[in-house]
Amino acid sequence: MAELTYRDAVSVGIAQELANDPRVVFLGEDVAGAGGVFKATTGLLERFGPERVRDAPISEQAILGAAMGAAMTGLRPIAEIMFSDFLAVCWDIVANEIAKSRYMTAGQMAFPLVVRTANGGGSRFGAQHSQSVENWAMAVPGLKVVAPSTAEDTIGLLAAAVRDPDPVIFFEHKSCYPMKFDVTVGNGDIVDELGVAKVVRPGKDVTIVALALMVHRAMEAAERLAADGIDAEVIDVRCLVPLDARTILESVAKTSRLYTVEENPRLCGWGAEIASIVAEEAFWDLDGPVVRITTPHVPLPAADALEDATIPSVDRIVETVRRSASQ
Amino acid sequence: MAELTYRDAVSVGIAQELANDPRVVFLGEDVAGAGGVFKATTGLLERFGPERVRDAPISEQAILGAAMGAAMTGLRPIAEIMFSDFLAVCWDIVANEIAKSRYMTAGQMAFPLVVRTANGGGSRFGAQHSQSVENWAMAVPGLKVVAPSTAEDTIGLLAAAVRDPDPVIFFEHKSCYPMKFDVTVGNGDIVDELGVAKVVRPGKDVTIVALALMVHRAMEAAERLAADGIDAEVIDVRCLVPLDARTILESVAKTSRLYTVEENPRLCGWGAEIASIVAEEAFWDLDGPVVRITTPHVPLPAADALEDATIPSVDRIVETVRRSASQ
Amino acid sequence: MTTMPSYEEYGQHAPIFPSPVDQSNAELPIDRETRLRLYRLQQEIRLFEKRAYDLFLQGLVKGTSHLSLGQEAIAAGFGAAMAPDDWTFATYRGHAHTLARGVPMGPVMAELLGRANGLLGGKGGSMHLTSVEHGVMGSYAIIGAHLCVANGAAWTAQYNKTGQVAVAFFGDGTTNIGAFHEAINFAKVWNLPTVFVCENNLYMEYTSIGHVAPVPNPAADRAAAYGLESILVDGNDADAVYVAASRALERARAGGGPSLIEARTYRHGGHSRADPGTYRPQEEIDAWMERDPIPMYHQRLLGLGVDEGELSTIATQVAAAVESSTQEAVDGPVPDLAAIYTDVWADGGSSWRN
Amino acid sequence: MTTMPSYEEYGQHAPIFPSPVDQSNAELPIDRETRLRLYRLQQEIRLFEKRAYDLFLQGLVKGTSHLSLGQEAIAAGFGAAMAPDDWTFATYRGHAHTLARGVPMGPVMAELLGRANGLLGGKGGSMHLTSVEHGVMGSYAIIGAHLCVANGAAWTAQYNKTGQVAVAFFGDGTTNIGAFHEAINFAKVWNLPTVFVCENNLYMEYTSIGHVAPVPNPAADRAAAYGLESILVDGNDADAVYVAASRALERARAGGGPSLIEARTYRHGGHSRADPGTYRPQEEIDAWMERDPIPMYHQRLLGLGVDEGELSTIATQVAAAVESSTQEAVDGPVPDLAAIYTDVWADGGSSWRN
Ligand SMILES: Cc1ncc(C[n+]2csc(CCOP(=O)(O)OP(=O)(O)O)c2C)c(N)n1
Ligand SMILES: Cc1ncc(C[n+]2csc(CCOP(=O)(O)OP(=O)(O)O)c2C)c(N)n1
Ligand SMILES: [Mg+2]
Ligand SMILES: [Mg+2]
Repeated sequence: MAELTYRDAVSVGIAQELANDPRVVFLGEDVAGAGGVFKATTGLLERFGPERVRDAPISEQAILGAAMGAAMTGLRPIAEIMFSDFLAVCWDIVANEIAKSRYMTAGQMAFPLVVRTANGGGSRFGAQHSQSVENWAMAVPGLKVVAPSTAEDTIGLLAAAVRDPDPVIFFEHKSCYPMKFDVTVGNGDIVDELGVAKVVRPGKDVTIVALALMVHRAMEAAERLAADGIDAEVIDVRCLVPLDARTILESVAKTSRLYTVEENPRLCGWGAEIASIVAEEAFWDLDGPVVRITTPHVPLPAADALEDATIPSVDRIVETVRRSASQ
Repeated sequence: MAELTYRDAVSVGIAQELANDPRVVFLGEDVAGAGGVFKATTGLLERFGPERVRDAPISEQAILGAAMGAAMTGLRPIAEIMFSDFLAVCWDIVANEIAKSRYMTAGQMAFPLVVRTANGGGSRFGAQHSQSVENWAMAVPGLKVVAPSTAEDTIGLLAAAVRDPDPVIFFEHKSCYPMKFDVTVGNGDIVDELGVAKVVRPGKDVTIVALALMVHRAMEAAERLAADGIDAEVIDVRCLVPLDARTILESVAKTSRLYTVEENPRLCGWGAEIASIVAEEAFWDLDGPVVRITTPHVPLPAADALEDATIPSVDRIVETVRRSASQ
Repeated sequence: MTTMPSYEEYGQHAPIFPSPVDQSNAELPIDRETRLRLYRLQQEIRLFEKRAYDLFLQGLVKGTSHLSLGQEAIAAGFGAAMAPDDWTFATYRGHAHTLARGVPMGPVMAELLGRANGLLGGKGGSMHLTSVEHGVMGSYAIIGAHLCVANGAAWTAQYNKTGQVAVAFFGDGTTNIGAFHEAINFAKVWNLPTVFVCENNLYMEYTSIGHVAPVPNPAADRAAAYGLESILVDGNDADAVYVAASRALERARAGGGPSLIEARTYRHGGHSRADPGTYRPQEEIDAWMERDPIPMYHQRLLGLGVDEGELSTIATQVAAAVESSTQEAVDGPVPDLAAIYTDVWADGGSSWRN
Repeated sequence: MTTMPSYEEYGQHAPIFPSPVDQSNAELPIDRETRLRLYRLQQEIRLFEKRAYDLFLQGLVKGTSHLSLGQEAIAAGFGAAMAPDDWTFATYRGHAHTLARGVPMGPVMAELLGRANGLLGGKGGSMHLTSVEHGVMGSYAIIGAHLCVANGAAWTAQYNKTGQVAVAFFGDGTTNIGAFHEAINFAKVWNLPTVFVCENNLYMEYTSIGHVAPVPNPAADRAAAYGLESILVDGNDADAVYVAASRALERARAGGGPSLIEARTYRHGGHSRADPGTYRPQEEIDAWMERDPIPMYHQRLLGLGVDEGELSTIATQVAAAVESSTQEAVDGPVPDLAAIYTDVWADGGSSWRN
């Protein structure tokens, strides 16, 4: 057991993969010489050298284009897009090129690449540096989508993503970077599996499905709900594509109640997708409405008081579940 | 009554707005001299002159940036993005700038602009020229989202969009362009209202909610279902934001069964949003699972046989409703 | 040779006018075999595309298609100059560049017809021709992106020190999009072995490049912005293209970094299948038709002592190949609907959940 | 004046070196009143931002903030040259450009503190300062976009024939992004009254521009690619900036189209609040500190016969304004949570359904 921040888990994870496979390379803005603007990639340049850890100009399309072209010709690039909001400036490369090219070429090409990006709110950065856009990626066929909530998951899922033969968009949560976690350190590499959700708290009364930062809030909410006599099962989705629908459906079969906790703005989120799957496939299991707890459908405000009240809070989760589960 | 193609309705609609308000201007690639690559904007340059109808370089970011800056300073631009797939190359301007700037500036600025774009499949153009991406826009707070299915709606909703003080993404369906419709021509302008869904076929057994091209398929399916004794109510959503949830909820209150027919790939579509709203707010009205009929979660193939079998067809709608409504 | 119309005669439709054919290109040190190859490649592209156009008129080619009729010398010049393991990145107007790398005609034609025996099993269509086996690393239909992608392949070559080069073809109109700027800048900053080839055919879709670009040579006049040499070649002269290509490839292989080449040319037809191209002044079309790269090259070869019979044998062989590729395509089966659900992922499937 | 370190001394950290102060700028035909205004504006920006930094250290400024300490001469030069109805488009590093247009300090400071009396009611934060009333048409935090947006305002001016000009400020690193290319090209093709101002402070965030740009002057060396004149000014000399600004504004107003100006400068601190800026060689910092625009301008004014007393009166007034703005900000209430649901739409609300 070692104690590790989520931030350090990123560099540990990248380092593990750079050490594991000479085809792995890493590029992005300010990632090499500066060690990343979140200091999540410090030491990599020094350890692996400028041919494998490389600074790029402010050219997100060029960065992801380079990752795509390198992947199709045999490398296994990890590219950083500093803030996930900036995926918008290179969305064509992500959604139209990386996601579709394998299909369009009838499988002639593979794109084993990872796009890492800092996602989510809580830093008072305002509407253009705080978005949760994992649903943008989930909506595009051909992308795998991962969003870890702990340091160990960050290492393990990053490894799984890098070793996966398909493109993965890897959302790190900015507000998780400073969080400390226990990590089981063994002899070998830490390698997890994509497409496996985790029941992080078993329970029998209601199912709460959450992702990334929201997992921690859901867990805290579950403890408070327990005090009210509501025994919540909390599921960390971890991976939106492939989606471990089975774990969610099994949980709902048991609890008959589903709550999703999403940080993205309300419309067309991953919560809507899961709610819809449950409303279709587990309809007869349900004892009551499927309830989504989301950020309202507004851009994120910057002021601390406003931001805190916009993103789902522990209070909001507790109140929503308490009010609705008692109906 | 006049007969008009959906294609011609576009130029009629733009012309009406150019004539109505000198602040309205129109820009895009090949839209002026060439009359548009879909021939949906012919004659506008000749009638309104090069200051109001203006060709642009292949620079989608510059085009939408110009529209945004013009809107905030008093013009009412209509910008064309030739294929909706290309929204990806200017997604930052759409999702991060146009959508958020009013909010970030606490309402100091208004963005009365319309982005028109050709959306959807059926033309055998392959994965990069056939997407339905209305859910991309719906997922971003701050954008209004319209997708007409008929010529009259095209004129009326375009007028409503141009006269609206907020930014509207206006999805025209490529496969609707050649379709002919009766249009009621009166003395005045044709001006519709945003945020109003239309019950295009009343029915009592099931509710089918559709958009754009899918409305025509849903209508045909409803006629076939009627022959089987299933009386389907068909709702043309027309506008995803603002969403006329009331009309949908009222229909479900009556029929107790909801089907959505979406052309976008399966995950996180507008169908998931509506299904989730219904699963939460009309749960007790439902007599059975909420079923989404969608394009599967794959990029669109090019070959005619493959494309036709990928997008929801009349057959698929009929079979899905028949199978599930009888459960 | 006709005298070219003056700038004024062209008006805004063609601020860029065709350079007179440089007869000194006949003196270029290109061996006979290579020249015959250039001739054959141009004929292959020409005859294949004429057939594709006929099949479109017969309703057999579905969707859209963008022909390179008139622009064949560029694809041919590069096809002949590139090493077998170099990489091509093409656009929606990519039949020419695909064939020029030796991809057999049959699967290409079958792809245009949306058949199961198509190069992409019918899943990609005309705009996405790809044959990894032949180094054709995709055809891309959204303006600009593939210039960035080509850099990635070039990065692999640089990283693995293989000497391979990535070549990206694109049009004049493409020089206005952001990805063009990012890609060329990035290639220079990283010193990548990428060769960027702008086929300036004077028009974006239907709009003259002179209307939408502030410099006369939209690629060559921008090279300096990236610390690159300004290179402008006669894109209707296969020899000129071949030499420019060879030099740029050599420089890239030697670690000398990227090149940006502008080749002036003209398309004989419209932008895509549906476009009659009527926005172009007839005199402009006439002038360029006189500079049709294939008859010009034919004359060049005769002037260099090649036998007319040898050339017509080539033309006959190519015509036969086109014929049999047509048959192969027309006979091809419609794709199995199961194909819809394959190839999203490397495991062959499309499943996104358990 | 110190001699500047040579290129070699700077190494890769500063391939672009500060030009020696051009004393001939003292001769520029700028009237006394304007020069005093330039002095006052620079002081306002300097003292305001020093205070903002102190408040950040006290934990009162939340989120991030990007200071222009050392770069004040550019915002001041433009602020003094622009007409009241011209439009400013700024970046996340936009306090300077906002204040330079006459926006009062109190609401700006309150915005940094996330208070209800902030310029944006706390909804935008440091990176999005806007005051339409003063022609500050937004501060944009994603690299490149606002260059395109500025063109739109310029288009309105052109369309309405008002003679207004849109001015967009951005950094050296921004010249590498696609939107830069699209915006400048578009402005030239449409002949728009947009003035693009690159503040080359030698670094993107933490990476030297020399590492990531292939030309020594990332904006000026690219102007020709857009058919524009190459303009490079000393960004630490308010007079030089003022004159360059005046010329470009005049050209734009007269229908002469866009300009691209590169102003060399240096930021005294790190990129943003959290950055100590340690990646920069001390000698480079020292050399630039010697060229601090404010003491230099102070000397210039004394040399031109302005009284030390007059200058210190200005400094005192500015300090008092900063003081009272701080009080105004600190006293400001926390925003009402109802604000979360306002201002998405022009009707004031955020409702997306009935
Ligand atoms: C981002 C984007 N914008 C617009 C289009 C539509 N489009 C397809 S081809 C074309 C013209 C391209 O002109 P050019 O680069 O000169 O190439 P050419 O077709 O002449 O070979 C346009 C505008 C597109 N495919 N992608
Ligand atoms: C598209 C995009 N990529 C990256 C960033 C992160 N970022 C913010 S400021 C900055 C550096 C900008 O450098 P420069 O243009 O020189 O301006 P300066 O900060 O030096 O004033 C970067 C990379 C961003 N905001 N947007
Ligand atoms: Mg062209
Ligand atoms: Mg900078």
